[in-house]
Amino acid sequence: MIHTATGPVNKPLAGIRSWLLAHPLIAYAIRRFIAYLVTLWGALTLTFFFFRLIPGNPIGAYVQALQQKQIYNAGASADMVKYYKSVFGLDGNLFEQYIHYIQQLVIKHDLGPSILSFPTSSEVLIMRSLPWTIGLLALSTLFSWVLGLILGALIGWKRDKWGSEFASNLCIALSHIPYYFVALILVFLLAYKLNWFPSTAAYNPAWDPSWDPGFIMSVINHGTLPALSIMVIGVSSWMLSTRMLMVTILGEDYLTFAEAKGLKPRKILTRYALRNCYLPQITGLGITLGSIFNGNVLVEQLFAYPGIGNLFVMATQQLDYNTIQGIVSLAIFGVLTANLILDLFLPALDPRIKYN
Amino acid sequence: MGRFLQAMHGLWKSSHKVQAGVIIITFFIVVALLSAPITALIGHGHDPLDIDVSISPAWQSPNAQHWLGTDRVGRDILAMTVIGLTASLEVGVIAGLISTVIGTIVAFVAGYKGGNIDNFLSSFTDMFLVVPSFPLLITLSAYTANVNLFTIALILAIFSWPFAARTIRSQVLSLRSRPYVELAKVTKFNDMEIIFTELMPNLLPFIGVGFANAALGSVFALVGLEVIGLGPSGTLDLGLMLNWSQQWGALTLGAWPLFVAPVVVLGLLFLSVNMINIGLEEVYNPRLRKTAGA
Amino acid sequence: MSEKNIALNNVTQVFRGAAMRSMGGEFRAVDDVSFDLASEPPQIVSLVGQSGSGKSTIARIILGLQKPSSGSVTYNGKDIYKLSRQEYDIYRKDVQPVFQDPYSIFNPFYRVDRIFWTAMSKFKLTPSKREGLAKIEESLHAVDLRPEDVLNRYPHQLSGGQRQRVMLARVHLLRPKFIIADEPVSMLDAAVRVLFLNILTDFTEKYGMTTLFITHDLSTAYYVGGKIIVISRGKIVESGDVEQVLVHPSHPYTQMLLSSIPVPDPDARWTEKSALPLEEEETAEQADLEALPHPHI
Amino acid sequence: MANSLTQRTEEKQSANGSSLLEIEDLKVYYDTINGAAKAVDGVNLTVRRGEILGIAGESGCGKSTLTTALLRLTQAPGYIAGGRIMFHRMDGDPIDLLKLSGEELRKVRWRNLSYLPQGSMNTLNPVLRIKEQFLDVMLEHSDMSKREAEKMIPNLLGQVNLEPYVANMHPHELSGGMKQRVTLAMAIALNSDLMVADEPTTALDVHVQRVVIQMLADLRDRLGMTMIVVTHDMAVHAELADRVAVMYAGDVVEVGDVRQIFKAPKHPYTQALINSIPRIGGERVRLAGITGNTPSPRNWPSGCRFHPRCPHAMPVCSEQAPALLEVTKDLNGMQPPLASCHLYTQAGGNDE
Amino acid sequence: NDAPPSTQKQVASLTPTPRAQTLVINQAEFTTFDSANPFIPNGQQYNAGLYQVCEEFLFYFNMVTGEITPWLAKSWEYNSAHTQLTVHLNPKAKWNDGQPFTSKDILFTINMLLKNPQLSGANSYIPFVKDMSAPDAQTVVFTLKDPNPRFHYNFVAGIVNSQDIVAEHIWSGKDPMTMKDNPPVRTGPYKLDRVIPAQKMFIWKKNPDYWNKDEFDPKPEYVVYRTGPTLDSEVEEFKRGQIDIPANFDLNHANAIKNGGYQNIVIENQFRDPCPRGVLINSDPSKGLLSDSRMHWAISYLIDRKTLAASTWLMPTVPAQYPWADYPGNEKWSNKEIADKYQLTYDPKKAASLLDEMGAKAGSDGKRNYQGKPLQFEIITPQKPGMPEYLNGQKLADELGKVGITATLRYYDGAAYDDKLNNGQFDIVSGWICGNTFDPGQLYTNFEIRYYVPIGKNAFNNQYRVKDKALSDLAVKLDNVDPNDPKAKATFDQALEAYYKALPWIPVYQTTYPTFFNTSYWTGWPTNENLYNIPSNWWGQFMFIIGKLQPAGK
Ligand SMILES: Nc1ncnc2c1ncn2[C@@H]1O[C@H](COP(=O)(O)OP(=O)(O)OP(=O)(O)O)[C@@H](O)[C@H]1O
Ligand SMILES: Nc1ncnc2c1ncn2[C@@H]1O[C@H](COP(=O)(O)OP(=O)(O)OP(=O)(O)O)[C@@H](O)[C@H]1O
Ligand SMILES: [Mg+2]
Ligand SMILES: [Mg+2]
Repeated sequence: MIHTATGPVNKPLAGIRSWLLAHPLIAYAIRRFIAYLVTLWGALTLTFFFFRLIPGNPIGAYVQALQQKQIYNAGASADMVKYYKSVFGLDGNLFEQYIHYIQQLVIKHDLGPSILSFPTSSEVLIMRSLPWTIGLLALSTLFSWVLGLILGALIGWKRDKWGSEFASNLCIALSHIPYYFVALILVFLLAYKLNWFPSTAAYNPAWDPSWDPGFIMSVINHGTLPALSIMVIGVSSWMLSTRMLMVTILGEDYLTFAEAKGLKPRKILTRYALRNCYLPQITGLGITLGSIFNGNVLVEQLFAYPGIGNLFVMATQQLDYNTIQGIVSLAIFGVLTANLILDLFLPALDPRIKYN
Repeated sequence: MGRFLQAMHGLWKSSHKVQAGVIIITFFIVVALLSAPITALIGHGHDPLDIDVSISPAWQSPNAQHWLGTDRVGRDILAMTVIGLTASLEVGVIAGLISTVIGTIVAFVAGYKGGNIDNFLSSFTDMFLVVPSFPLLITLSAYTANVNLFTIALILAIFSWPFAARTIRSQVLSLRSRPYVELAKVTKFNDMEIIFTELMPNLLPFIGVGFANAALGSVFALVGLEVIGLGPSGTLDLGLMLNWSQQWGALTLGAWPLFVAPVVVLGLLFLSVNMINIGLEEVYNPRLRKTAGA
Repeated sequence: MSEKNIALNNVTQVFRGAAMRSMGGEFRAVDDVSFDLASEPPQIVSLVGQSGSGKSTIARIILGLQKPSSGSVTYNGKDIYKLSRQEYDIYRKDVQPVFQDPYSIFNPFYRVDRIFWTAMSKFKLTPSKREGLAKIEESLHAVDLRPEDVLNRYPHQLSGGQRQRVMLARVHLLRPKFIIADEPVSMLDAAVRVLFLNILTDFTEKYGMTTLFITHDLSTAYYVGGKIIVISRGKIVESGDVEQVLVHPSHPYTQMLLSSIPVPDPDARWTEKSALPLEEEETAEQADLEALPHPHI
Repeated sequence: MANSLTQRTEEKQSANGSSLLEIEDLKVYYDTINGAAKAVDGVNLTVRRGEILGIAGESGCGKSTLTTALLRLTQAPGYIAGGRIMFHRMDGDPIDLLKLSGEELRKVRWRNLSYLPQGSMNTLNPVLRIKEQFLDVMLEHSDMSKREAEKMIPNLLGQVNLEPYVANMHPHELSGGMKQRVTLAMAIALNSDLMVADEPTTALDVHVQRVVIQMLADLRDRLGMTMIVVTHDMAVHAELADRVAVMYAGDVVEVGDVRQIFKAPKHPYTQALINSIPRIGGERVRLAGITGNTPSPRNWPSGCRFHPRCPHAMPVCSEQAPALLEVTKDLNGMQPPLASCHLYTQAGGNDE
Repeated sequence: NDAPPSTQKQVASLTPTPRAQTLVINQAEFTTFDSANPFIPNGQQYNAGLYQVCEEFLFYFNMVTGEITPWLAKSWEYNSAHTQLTVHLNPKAKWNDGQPFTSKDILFTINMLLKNPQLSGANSYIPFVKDMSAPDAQTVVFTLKDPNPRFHYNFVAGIVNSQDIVAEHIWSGKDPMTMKDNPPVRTGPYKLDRVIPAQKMFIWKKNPDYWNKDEFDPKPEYVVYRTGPTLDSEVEEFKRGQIDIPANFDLNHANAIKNGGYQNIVIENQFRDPCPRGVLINSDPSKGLLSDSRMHWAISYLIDRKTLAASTWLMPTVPAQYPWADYPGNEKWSNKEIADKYQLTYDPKKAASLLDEMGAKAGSDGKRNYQGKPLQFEIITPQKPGMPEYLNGQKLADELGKVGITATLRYYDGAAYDDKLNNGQFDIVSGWICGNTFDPGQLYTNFEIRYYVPIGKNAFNNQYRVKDKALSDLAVKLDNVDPNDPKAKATFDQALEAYYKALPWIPVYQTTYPTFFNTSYWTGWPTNENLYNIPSNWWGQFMFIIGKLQPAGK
């Protein structure tokens, strides 16, 4: 059926339903937002129960840790256990704990105190680490995306050339390697053997964080290896998917047609191939965010980078529920929100996507 | 099945990459299967993994007795590599199998039944996909009791099935309304028969690729856990060797094989699976090759 | 042999979904359709209409592959969704399809013969392998195929025409009372198409099979003869004998369809421009095309 | 500018009847695992100015391969294995399209040769407005300003009965028929010498099909465009073509005036084809069809490729390939057709 | 490009302080905390400098010499019935904000614990203290509910630290559960300068107004505790002179560095860790064979102590016979006769015959059954694979396997391990034997039946669920005996024999953590020849090492 942008919807319809039908954009946004909320809730609930059902009672262990300090003859204290259970929202049955958790999260926007750095709240810890992770991840991801897109388009366009075939095979090989594997090898070669880059920490501690160029250089210097480990894989997988898209697009009728029209190759590349290529890649970006965070945990741990991933590993060792859950929720929230934003804005960029 | 073998043969003939990949992986599998006699051979009768520095001193450099030297407690690194490879492969295969089975079942139920079942299962799968799996994996593996190779594989599979489920489901969706499925329906096939005789055979390549990826993914996920020292078990595998090489500062002591051997083996393993993947892709996606039969 | 009969009673099929937004959220693919197919006398009933008019949906409903939103399909007077086990078996055996796309009707994983063997075992036709083979060969001969060209081959090794004829051979093997043939020739070349149609018409006569022949091509409908039902936007607009309807169409929709067909004669070219408004496809406005009263064929 | 286009039309019409395109021994093969598929294998064909040449033949006989080769759009794994395509421009010497460099070819395209691809549902770039796609091609091949070109677009759309606002729409907002017509409008934008249309009506509903057929006929009349129209639907040829070339197994087996083809087909294949068309009205006769299988392009039958299915096959047919020759027998006052069949050769014992 | 302008040397400083005035101590991974409240979690990070340079204790115990050094306090005394303890404080002592350190602070701290049972350490006082008083600013008197000759142990820094005392003027009126006490107000020679969480680094700066400056004046202006990098990188840091004490080296690396020509390294490998490594058994009666002391001995016979001592520890060491470190000071608790009678040896044959004797006979497949069920044990360890305790456990599992008992080994991390232990959900632990800080009476307390709780319930003492009447009775008896009383020796010997008979904890080998020091910037480190105090940088006693350091003159 023809859908014309100019043609008015002339059938008389009633109520909200008809209003929504008449405003497909808003209807789409609402539907998308509801789906977002449902997935968010589902994923948060999933993780809540996941963590709580893990065997290993943190409070018993925790109180034990406190007791170990005592040199002589300390007995157990029921008061202590009780007190900490209530502090950490662990009193009551699982369902009550869940309600408590949701209330705390939704109403108070509070993750509760950390175990890792009691009585500091988990948010403080997370917020302290977040800038590093965002800096590292956002920059390396974005950079990979742009670079991957450009190079991928190039090797797709010149797909018959020997070099491009080699490049794409290389990308296939690299794009599935785990981040840490690259990290290990980079550390071995560039840090250990050649000593070009430092292999730990986020900046030279001799500097105080400031906007001093020396400090910034130091941050860059220390960030290079972790960023590289993310980017080697990032760039090659973006290259690969861009190339695949490019090859698909090159096979599309409208490209053959553009060629038949006798357009200049550059114009075909930019206006016909690339324009169709980068839009789907924006969606792809949203989808990959999730897995990037996964890899990031390892990379940060390997480079002792003071970000969320590093914090997470420490929190796990202490079974710091609040921090663990805070980080996972944040990751889920981030990925879902990024996807929501992309989904809401993409149709504005891509005329093909209809709001249904 | 004749067709299947024929297709395999065609595949083998049509791509050097597939050949190379298959050869490497076959070699590894053979080594893994023969790990017991091989380690016995390496140990010249002794158990090369036994700890006794009076018999086998620590931190030996590669020598005639120990081709790759020994570790902090005098274990033979070559033997460790062989055993480690075996364990890694075992975990990979079990995890790959479990996740493929779960993924395939979910995919078939969701894709074939459709409707609300599909909605529910798909949302569930999607949720699994947005939850950052590695952190959960870390937590789960740190706190699971009575871990053995099988439990680890099970844990790894929990996080890898959704990928298989998603790709296979979309294939099932595209297949289930194929006329031959409808023909089967009017020939009185029941759902199970349709799934197993009509859909499944055509999805074998997808299931196979899904299995390979899940297996490889699990091997690497486990190695990843171990590299940062959070491996769930003490089973000697390649990741644990990497961890030790870091923990013990093996490089400073000149014991590079403790680091290099597992890296090389993992690299080759990875390369072989991907060569097969590339090869398959080139054979099945004609757009990716210049001329047919490349 | 007793007479059998398939009846559609006020069958309506509504599709809902966001894609039907411009239609107010739902779309009537089949709209209050009723007609009968009787096994006696065996005949061909053509169902014609434009693309999207609901032809395939009707076929699927009759085959029990899709449950109508309202109305019912009865087999010998009994709703097909309420048949007993035995009756269901009979219904399945009696009502068999030939589908449109010769390429995807075969499972690429298996050899072509499998469709015969499964049909035979599911419908309990023969006890032994030898007899089965003989029957298959007989059926292949009946559709002008040489068994050695077909048996033990994979579908991709056969041409489209051969595949469609294999489907006919299957029908020959099963001898159903009704064939539901959904555009069986639309993907075949003209020369092969004729071969197929000839076999189909022969079957109707020789084996007494009533065929619901679905097509968008009026000339093939004319060629196979029998009755015709013209459907537009899910509604039956005209029906009757092929000669009657196609030579002297009474309904404007049928007239429009007829006038749009290029005539294979260079001396009979269109002289006047199409009278149709050009801008929109979904012209031939339905306002004046009212559904005809319940036609019985 | 509009003037110069009209001028062009007049120029072109003045040269009607002279040959525009001569295809000589064209071979287009596809690389496959099992050897080369000779999809087009030695085609000889002449296109005359001002005519609509229909190309008919059953599926897989090489029609699309031939048309894409004419524009040198053959895509891997296909390649042009030999032959010549001589193009006679209005001004200047004939050129061999197969010998042009990339840049020369680019200039010839659309200015001289335009193309309406098979299944033109996807020929429009989904992310550009219709207008922009018009401008791309118009600015590329002429020296008009953007303003002038923009002004012409409503006129071009009008020629295919589309409203001017269509120019501002995106392809996905158009129906299949509309897209087909937009492509058509684009193909006539520069009033090229030759338009090659591959199955222009196949995917369309019957009445849209009629509209498009009539539009093509109309464009030829008004613009003096030469057209090659490919379709397997003989009725369309009857409606539209001046001459029809019948292809079988990668080769042209008969070329002749449309009336001759329908009334007095020479080649047994053409005969069978004509005899397979059911007609409405009149007495129902049983048509014959063609038995046997379409041969594989990887392994054409020896001699005359039709001989395994031919009711008139003689021993010589499997040994020697007949040439495409003028057949003068039984003309009934029509132009002599060309056919490649031993029924009309000396080797077949038919000395004319 | 990475070096800050302030550092002119080629070698970049790892700290924002001048290298030559800084003592840089690497630590294994720690979290940076922002609370120095020692009564709630994370205030007690013992490896960040707080206990080494900022906080001081009333008394310090030097295990190397067996001496107790009075510091914030001058002395203590009991009444004859051991029901009253009087502590005399050092009148000079001052908090680092200038306020005097007095008996009121101690009273305040202990009272806070008594009133808030949820605070960490409260249970060291609630069951025991009847009354407290401060007759004057330098005197504290504790009146006890029952006689207790060991109550003063609470105030002697033995292993790592002892009772934290906080300043009343800072803490009074604050909620002890949320109070952060940051920066910490303590009495030590250094104050917290700053924490750099992104570097996991604590920087301590000398307090110019330190109360004991005249007698104790450490030279380094700054002391930095930081999380060290991976071992290989740490070696590089050490060789560049960027750090003074590494966190992860073992002897091999130190020797490699030295043999590689780097001479600025001091290797000390004499100081015994107070806890010998051992195998500890869950002796709960419900555990069947495991509760039988013959089984304990069977396991002991399966431990090849000599090979393990040579192979698995960070450096070659010696087998252990006693459940305590072989300090000279511990000599007085030993008894050669008893030890010879209960020699801990490797003898699988004996183990097998003990098993046969208990009725755990091998089946046809070589696997032993007990009461119809195949014998199967899980050994757990808090140390990662590859660590000595793990390897010991692995060896034990192998040996058990050889005599027909299926044993698996599993490493549990942090909280998970603690949880298993507290709830008794384990069979055998491969870990260490700790308890004898001042006298074995402390150790035997762990075997008292009165602390027994069944499996599944949290146990804080007697986690190994030992129910040996003789041992328990003697342990209770020892609780009320003054260990310094010469007449007590007989009871100690009886208890030792009872311990050997039951053998719930099986010593494996003595342990030494070699320590390494860089002499590029600081000299005066403890050496094997001059081991003047405990060299472990995470112990409170490390303050005295810092006090002895001299700049290397660079
Ligand atoms: N499962 C479905 N969901 C939504 N719409 C459907 C579905 N199946 C069919 N339709 C719609 O119903 C209408 C009728 O479809 P149907 O396939 O019956 O038409 P047809 O007459 O067979 O057309 P054609 O000649 O193209 O095969 C079409 O517009 C189609 O888009
Ligand atoms: N990419 C390809 N690789 C191999 N063979 C091909 C390829 N494309 C086409 N062919 C073969 O070339 C022959 C001619 O194909 P072509 O598309 O030109 O036929 P056609 O006459 O246009 O058919 P249709 O009417 O179906 O469009 C066919 O036999 C086909 O199998
Ligand atoms: Mg249909
Ligand atoms: Mg074609």
